[in-house]
Amino acid sequence: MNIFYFARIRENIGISSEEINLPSGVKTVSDLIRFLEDKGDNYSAAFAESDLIRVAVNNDYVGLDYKITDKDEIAIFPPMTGG
Amino acid sequence: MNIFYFARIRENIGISSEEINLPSGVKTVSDLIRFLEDKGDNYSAAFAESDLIRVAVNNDYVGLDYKITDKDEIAIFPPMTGG
Amino acid sequence: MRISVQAEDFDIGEEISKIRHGRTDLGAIATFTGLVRDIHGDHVIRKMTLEHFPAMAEKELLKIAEQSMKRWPLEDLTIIHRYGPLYPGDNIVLVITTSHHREAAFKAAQFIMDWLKTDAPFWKKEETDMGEHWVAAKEDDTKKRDRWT
Amino acid sequence: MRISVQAEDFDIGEEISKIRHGRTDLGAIATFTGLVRDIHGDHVIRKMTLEHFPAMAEKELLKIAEQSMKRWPLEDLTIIHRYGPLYPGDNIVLVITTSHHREAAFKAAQFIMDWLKTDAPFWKKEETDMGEHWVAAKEDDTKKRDRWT
Repeated sequence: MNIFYFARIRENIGISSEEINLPSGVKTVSDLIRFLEDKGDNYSAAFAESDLIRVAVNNDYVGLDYKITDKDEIAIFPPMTGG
Repeated sequence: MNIFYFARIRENIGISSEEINLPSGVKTVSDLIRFLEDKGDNYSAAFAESDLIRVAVNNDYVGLDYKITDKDEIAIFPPMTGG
Repeated sequence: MRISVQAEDFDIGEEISKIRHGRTDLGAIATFTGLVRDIHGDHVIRKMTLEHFPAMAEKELLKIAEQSMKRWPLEDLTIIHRYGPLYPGDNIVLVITTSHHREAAFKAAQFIMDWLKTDAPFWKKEETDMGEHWVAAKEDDTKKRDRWT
Repeated sequence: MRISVQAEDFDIGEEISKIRHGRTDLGAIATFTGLVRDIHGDHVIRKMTLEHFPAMAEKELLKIAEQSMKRWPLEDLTIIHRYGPLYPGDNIVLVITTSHHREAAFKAAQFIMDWLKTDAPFWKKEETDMGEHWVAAKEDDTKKRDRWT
């Protein structure tokens, strides 16, 4: 599964994308974030405040309880500040 | 006293301005309009619907009960359609 | 502040350039342009003549401008209103408002337009395929203006 | 409809000319331009970098555009959003709405701006006299968006 990071979250983690194998216990977006948090301090810093995380799956915004599969493309980023 | 007419009212009356001597009984804007109405059919047609008359005295919008003097400059016109 | 009552056309891009010229503190610019339409209700419009009251027109635009500056934190504004003979597609009126914040710029431009419709001493005469007539004031426009009071 | 996500600057006057080109049926054109300000709160801004999510940005602008076309009787609209390094006074975003009626043009432009603030996948980073930081999303912007729902 490909994961893309943007803005503050990209900077916290230190990379803009990575490929991971989805562990069998990870069913939803929030499972995935909990899994990523264990990968290191850079990840846990990036995801420290759940209010400040937004997620898109296959280029559509989704909620934290959205169900994901190994074929999905995930993007994780802070709240948007466009306009 | 100078009176200026605009738009539909100017066309109904047939002139864009005139000078009159203010008769002694004419104290307010509505007195003046009643006085003008008697000058002819063109005037009474111009002032037939009181809803469709607006007045300015010395370049300020005023109501029909506004008190006028012989020194005032009067403008009479239909509701504005600017913008 | 730039207020103009004029027969000549205006260039919207140029007017925006003028108002933002050399400034780096503006966050928001809202504009509104009113144009002559080729259709009004059932009528095909060939020409629109705007009559105005010269002694009052600029003064009333200035009054509306000053009121909007009092109500919202605007940095600057432009109001240009044309008069004379106009044709479908022509510019009639331009309002530009600038502010640090988008809300103020939007609201003030809308406020100014609502007041121009009912309080600026201009009158529109349309020449249509069915003859010519003075455009009637809309009660709805008075209501729109009165929401602000 | 013209939707563009681009690094290059845009010319507001030219964009207005494009949208009204050859048309005589438009009564109202509203525009909004968002600019980089030199001051934000207590900070002096030297530079603003706009990061965006390329795969989603244009798609989301199109979604917002289509929603506004459904809600109001618009004739046409333009949304241009820039990304990359920008400096005080630079254009960030342009919205143009055209309609037969002023109310629709104003409301739709405001609606689009409110949605862009919270739903377009762009992120602003400011370089200030006190260092650099990501601009925080405002709760107030979410409220402004939610008035429309």
